[in-house]
Amino acid sequence: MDSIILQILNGLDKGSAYALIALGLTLIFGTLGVVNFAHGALFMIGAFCAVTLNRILTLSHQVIDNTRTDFLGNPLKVDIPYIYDFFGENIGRAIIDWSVPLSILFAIPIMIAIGVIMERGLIRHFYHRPHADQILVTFGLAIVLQEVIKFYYGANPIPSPAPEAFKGSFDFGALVGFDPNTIIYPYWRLVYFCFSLIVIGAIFAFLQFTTFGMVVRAGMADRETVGLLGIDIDRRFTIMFGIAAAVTGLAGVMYVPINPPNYHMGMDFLVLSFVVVVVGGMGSLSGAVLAGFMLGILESFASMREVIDLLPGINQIIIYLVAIIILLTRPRGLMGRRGVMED
Amino acid sequence: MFKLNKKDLRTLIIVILLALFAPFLLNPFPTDSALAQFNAGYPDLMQRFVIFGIFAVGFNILFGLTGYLSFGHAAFLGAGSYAAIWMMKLLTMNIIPAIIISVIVAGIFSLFVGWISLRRSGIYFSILTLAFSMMSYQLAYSVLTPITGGETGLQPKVNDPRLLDGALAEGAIPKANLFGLDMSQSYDMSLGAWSFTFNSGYYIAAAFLILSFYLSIRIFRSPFGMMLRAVKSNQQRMTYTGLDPKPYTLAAFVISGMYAGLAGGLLVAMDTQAGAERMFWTASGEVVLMTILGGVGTLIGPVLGSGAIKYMENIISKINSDILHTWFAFLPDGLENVIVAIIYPFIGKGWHLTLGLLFMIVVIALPGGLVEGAQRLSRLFKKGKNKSNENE
Amino acid sequence: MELLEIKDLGKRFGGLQALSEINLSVMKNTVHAIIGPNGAGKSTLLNCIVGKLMPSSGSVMFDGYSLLGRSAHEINQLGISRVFQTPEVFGDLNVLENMLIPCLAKRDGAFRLHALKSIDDEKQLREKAEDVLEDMGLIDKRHMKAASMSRGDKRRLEIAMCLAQDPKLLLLDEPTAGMARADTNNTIDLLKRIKQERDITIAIIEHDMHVVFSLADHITVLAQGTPLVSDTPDNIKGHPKVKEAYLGETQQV
Amino acid sequence: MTKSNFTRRGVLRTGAVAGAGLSLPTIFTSSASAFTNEPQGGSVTLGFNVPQSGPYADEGADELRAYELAVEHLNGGGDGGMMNTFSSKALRGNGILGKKVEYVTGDTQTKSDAARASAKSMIEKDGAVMITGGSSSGVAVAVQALCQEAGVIFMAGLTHSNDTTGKDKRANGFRHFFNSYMSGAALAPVLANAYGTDRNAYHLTADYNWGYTTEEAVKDSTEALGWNTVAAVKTPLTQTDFSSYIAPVLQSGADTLVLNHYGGNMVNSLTNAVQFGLRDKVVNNKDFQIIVPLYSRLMARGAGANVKGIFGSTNWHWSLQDEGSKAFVRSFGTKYGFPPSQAAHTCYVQTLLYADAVERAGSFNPCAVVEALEGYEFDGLGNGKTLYRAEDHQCFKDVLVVKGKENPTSEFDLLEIVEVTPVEQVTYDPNHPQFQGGSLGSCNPGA
Repeated sequence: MDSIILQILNGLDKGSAYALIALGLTLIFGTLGVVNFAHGALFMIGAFCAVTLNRILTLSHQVIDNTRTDFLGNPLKVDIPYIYDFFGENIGRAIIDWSVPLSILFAIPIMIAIGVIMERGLIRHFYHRPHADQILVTFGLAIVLQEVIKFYYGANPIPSPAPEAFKGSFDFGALVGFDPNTIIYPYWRLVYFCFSLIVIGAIFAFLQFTTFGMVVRAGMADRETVGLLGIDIDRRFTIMFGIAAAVTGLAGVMYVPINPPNYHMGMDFLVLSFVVVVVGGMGSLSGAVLAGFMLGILESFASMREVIDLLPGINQIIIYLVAIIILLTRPRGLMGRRGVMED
Repeated sequence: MFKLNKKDLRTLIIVILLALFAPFLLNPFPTDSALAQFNAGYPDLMQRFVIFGIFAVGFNILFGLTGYLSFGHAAFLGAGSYAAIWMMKLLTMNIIPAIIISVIVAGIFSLFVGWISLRRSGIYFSILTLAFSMMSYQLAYSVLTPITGGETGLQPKVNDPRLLDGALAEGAIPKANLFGLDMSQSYDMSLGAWSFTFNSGYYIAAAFLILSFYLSIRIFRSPFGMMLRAVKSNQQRMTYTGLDPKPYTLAAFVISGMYAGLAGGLLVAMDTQAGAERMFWTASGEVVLMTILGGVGTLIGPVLGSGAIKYMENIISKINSDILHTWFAFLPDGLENVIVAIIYPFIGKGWHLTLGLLFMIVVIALPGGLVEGAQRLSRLFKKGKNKSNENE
Repeated sequence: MELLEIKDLGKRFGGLQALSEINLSVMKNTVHAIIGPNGAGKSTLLNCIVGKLMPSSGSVMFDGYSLLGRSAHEINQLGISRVFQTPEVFGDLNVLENMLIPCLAKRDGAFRLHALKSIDDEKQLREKAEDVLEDMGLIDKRHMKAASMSRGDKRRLEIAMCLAQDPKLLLLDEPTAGMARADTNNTIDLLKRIKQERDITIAIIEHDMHVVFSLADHITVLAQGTPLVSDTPDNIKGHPKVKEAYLGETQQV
Repeated sequence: MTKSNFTRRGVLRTGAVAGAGLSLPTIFTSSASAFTNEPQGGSVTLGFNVPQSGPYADEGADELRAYELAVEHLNGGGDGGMMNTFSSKALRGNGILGKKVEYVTGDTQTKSDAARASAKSMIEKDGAVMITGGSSSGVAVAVQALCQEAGVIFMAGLTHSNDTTGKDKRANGFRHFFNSYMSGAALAPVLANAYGTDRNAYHLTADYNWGYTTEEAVKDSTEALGWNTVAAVKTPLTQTDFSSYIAPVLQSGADTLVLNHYGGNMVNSLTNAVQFGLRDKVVNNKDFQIIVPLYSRLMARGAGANVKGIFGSTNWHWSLQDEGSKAFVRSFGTKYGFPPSQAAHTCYVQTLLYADAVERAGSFNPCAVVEALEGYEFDGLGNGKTLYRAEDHQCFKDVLVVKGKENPTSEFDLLEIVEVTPVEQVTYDPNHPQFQGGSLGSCNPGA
């Protein structure tokens, strides 16, 4: 029992990352119909927004400490961030400590800008081109973005811890009456889970209750008619692309304390995000979110020792196996619309 | 001739000539010159050009004709490779049984995957094939290690049983051969400052490419090929014309799977090693990119596309900063460093960046891929010629 | 003699009874029209015949075979060719290739792995295809890509493709929908000619009474999923029930 | 065509190195070379095959730096580095056998196929007489088999799996790096000392060959000292989030977590384990502990502060105070501005060892080199007295047990040495069960 609750919690947490990424992808791919292989790269760039802000905050000047030596035996040069000079060491330290949450503010404008530039400069010209061309151009873009990040930040993962206040874990089991230490849950993962719920809720509300959202939804269903009504649907799609990029980027920003980011993390998530979107059903936002959480939970269950002992290797293939079963039993995924990307 | 029309015959002859004279064409620079770095006429790369050419030509039969985008064809290449290497371990180092079995195994595997995946179309089909290939990769890398060698893959070893081959002489190593002709056997020819290599393995692989290419032309021009194009164009009309699209698509899937298996078997024949990475989704993605880069649905496009990508991977990645400095050594120091600093991110370890830019440029500037580019060039050329004729 | 015989056919979608108690016979070498107001179930009926939908009850017999449970391509192979409301052709292929496909389907059946034959060697089929194109006045366009043809030409091509199969029954689903009057008249003339020149039975679903009364030998009126009346055109004209069914619709009867 | 002569040769004559012979329109005959890529003219080409793209690109870059440094030293440039402290004095800074050392580089992408393609191009196109490098066992085993077939020497870079010198060993291949067995043997006593002999260990193991051999090695040696293994769970190589593997650890009653992970897997699993607060827990009245059998300082950097206090083993560390290590750190640090990694160290040493073996053998012939390296004992290369064992071409030397440093002074200062495990303790029989099933075969000179 407790181990099942434990894996559901883990699954929800994993699923919230999947759901957020898939939500962004489904806005672009499921509804605009663009096969965007650069989507993983957007997630990665979001994560590196956090890294970049941290780098900016820790810009330093060097002070020579004669009491200590470096590895060559020379006096040690100690880095003092400029921010200490501005705000004093304590406040400076606190700001750096909170750099990941602060990155949200930093990342939103950047990600929207990247999304808008991408759509205006590139994707726009590919709406009516074959999917093959979309794949090639976005894959090329993904590689370029990835290599640029690698050029500046290297290939290794970069540690980006959560603020001190959110480090460690709490004993969820003890709170609800299980033995201590049976169900533990890290604070930051809880933050991530709540954060993703807020973002998902905000996107749904935005599309559901604003005129903008209504027009966009109508445009997704029938672009030409909406165009005939004299509404500039292209401009709205551009904004939509920006929002999708921002959602994906934020998923990346908040992910860095969970796992240190590296330049190829986007590719690691790319296939998975496509699987989630398709399993959820093309063109369905709620399908993407549902599939994200479902795959996260199933993946967690498959990694239980008892399950692996029973079916060796199941943890390697669970996601794909589930995808196959769902697509064979439900032709358009969990909640897919008819006719989207079926030709 | 060969039951081909004039235009196709010309294409085939071009491919044959390219394949025959590849050792010359790919080594255009004198061995000692700085540009020798760009020579690609060494056996391994020439073999890879033709093998991945076969892979892409086969993939194009499915993707180019029926429009079904498989993201899992690397699994068939991998399955073919494993089958071939096991033949070499158990039966003989002769490549013929290995290649035959690799085609058969890949055919059976693709029949299974296709039979299931073709229940869906469009993106759903793509994801199903992707899922199968990723499952193959994940399992081959981990729990199937006793069969696949897992991380380290499989290589022939001295103490493998090899029922048909006699015991190896003391100190000999098992080498892939065709009735005694060693795949790594090469003839070198020096002509002045140039040198050219003729490798037996390459020519055998090239023979398979020519055969595969010829078959692909025949399929393109056959009633069957027309049916496949009908599948892409309008399945509804097809059904109400009394045709069942599914066996056609499945047949195309299996044929392209067998091409992939042949490529996998040849990879092992030329370089006796099979590993799970061959089945990773990026490997499936690579053949998709090769086909699109060259030109989807064209005969020769996939061959060009695979050549371009493999060239990048093997030649551009080997240029290091040292080599750059030697190239630009004639410039004043400051300028040399600036130029090297500008070019450096694009070569050597930055070869991926160049590849990504190439993809973007090709697709933006040449919507039909490299073939489209070539056609435009030739049109431009023809136009120019016509004009000059008029002027006379 | 009946070519197509539908007995007690019913079709239910969940709680909705779309068709019920349909009894209908199409006689050989006649033109049988099925008319009815919107939502009368004409398309559902058609789809039940061609194998796209599985009827919930009843039977459909064609030329001695039951059509129930057969897939669309099998039904076509039995001799029923269908023309769609919006012309369905192979857009990426040229006109001649569009014609060769039904010829091949007629000769080779639903599937044949003729991967190593050259299409250029199919001289007989090509002749046949060109004959039909000639007949339909499309021969000059045989190298044109089907997608780039006008709607009227696409319709002609689609009919030509069906005729190339020498079907026993040609099913037409609103063949003049969305056409200008001149095109409609052309199509009527074309169909008339086909009827005269060929040994063929035609079933036509139509909205346009002008078309129906120019062509049909027999008319079935469908309303609310069930046949209202089935009779010759002269008897249908002025039939009170028909008028009632069409009440409110400004149809030229 | 008619004028040119064809010569039949097993493997290619080579291109990139300029030789006097090349300028003449003559054709080499097979008698001109007794073995693959016999160096012609005044230079010899080595092939440095390292990951330049993919997750291990930074490790590859460090390896490449070490190779460039080694080439510089061999050619008499720089301060000579470990050539001055090396027990053998055969190298004189005039290249190898008087031939100037040149090199070519390639990208393994940490994929066996790509690594072999790259190595083949070095052998076939550039005429490399020795291939070295790599950052994973899969690549090492694949390239080693290739070199055996082609008839060149392979000096393995970073490869830790037992298989490289176990069931997949080859006569033309040599490994200086330590292996899983040695990690287990070195770690176990230190762990028993620090954490007691009554521990319940929970293994998370990367689900591929290296993971298997490491798990087996650590399990065997810790169980021999009284530890109990509660469970061993395999994790997919492609896993990025280990939460669902780590969360159940506490439930199992284990008080120690062993992470048989490397690279990105290790960074993420360790980060996750610390995130779950495992290290703050007390189980069975013992502080919960985490162990990482194979440490890589470069990758450990990605885990940041999470490595503090965590035990592991490593092949070499820049803080070693023997003369060899000091000399190497000095020349590397002066040239590049930061200390070398263990990958850089093993690659540098391998290059020197190869060059030295050629000098001592007086020939580049792989068989002569194999003979010179087999059973060769040396010192002064940073790991104390070392033996290249003839039976399996594995180096036997001291192994370092290290611990994540509590108060690092710089981003390189992550590990501190806890113990230098003497070579006797990590030596095993060539027929040890963990290494069975392979055979060296005999050296292949190619041609």
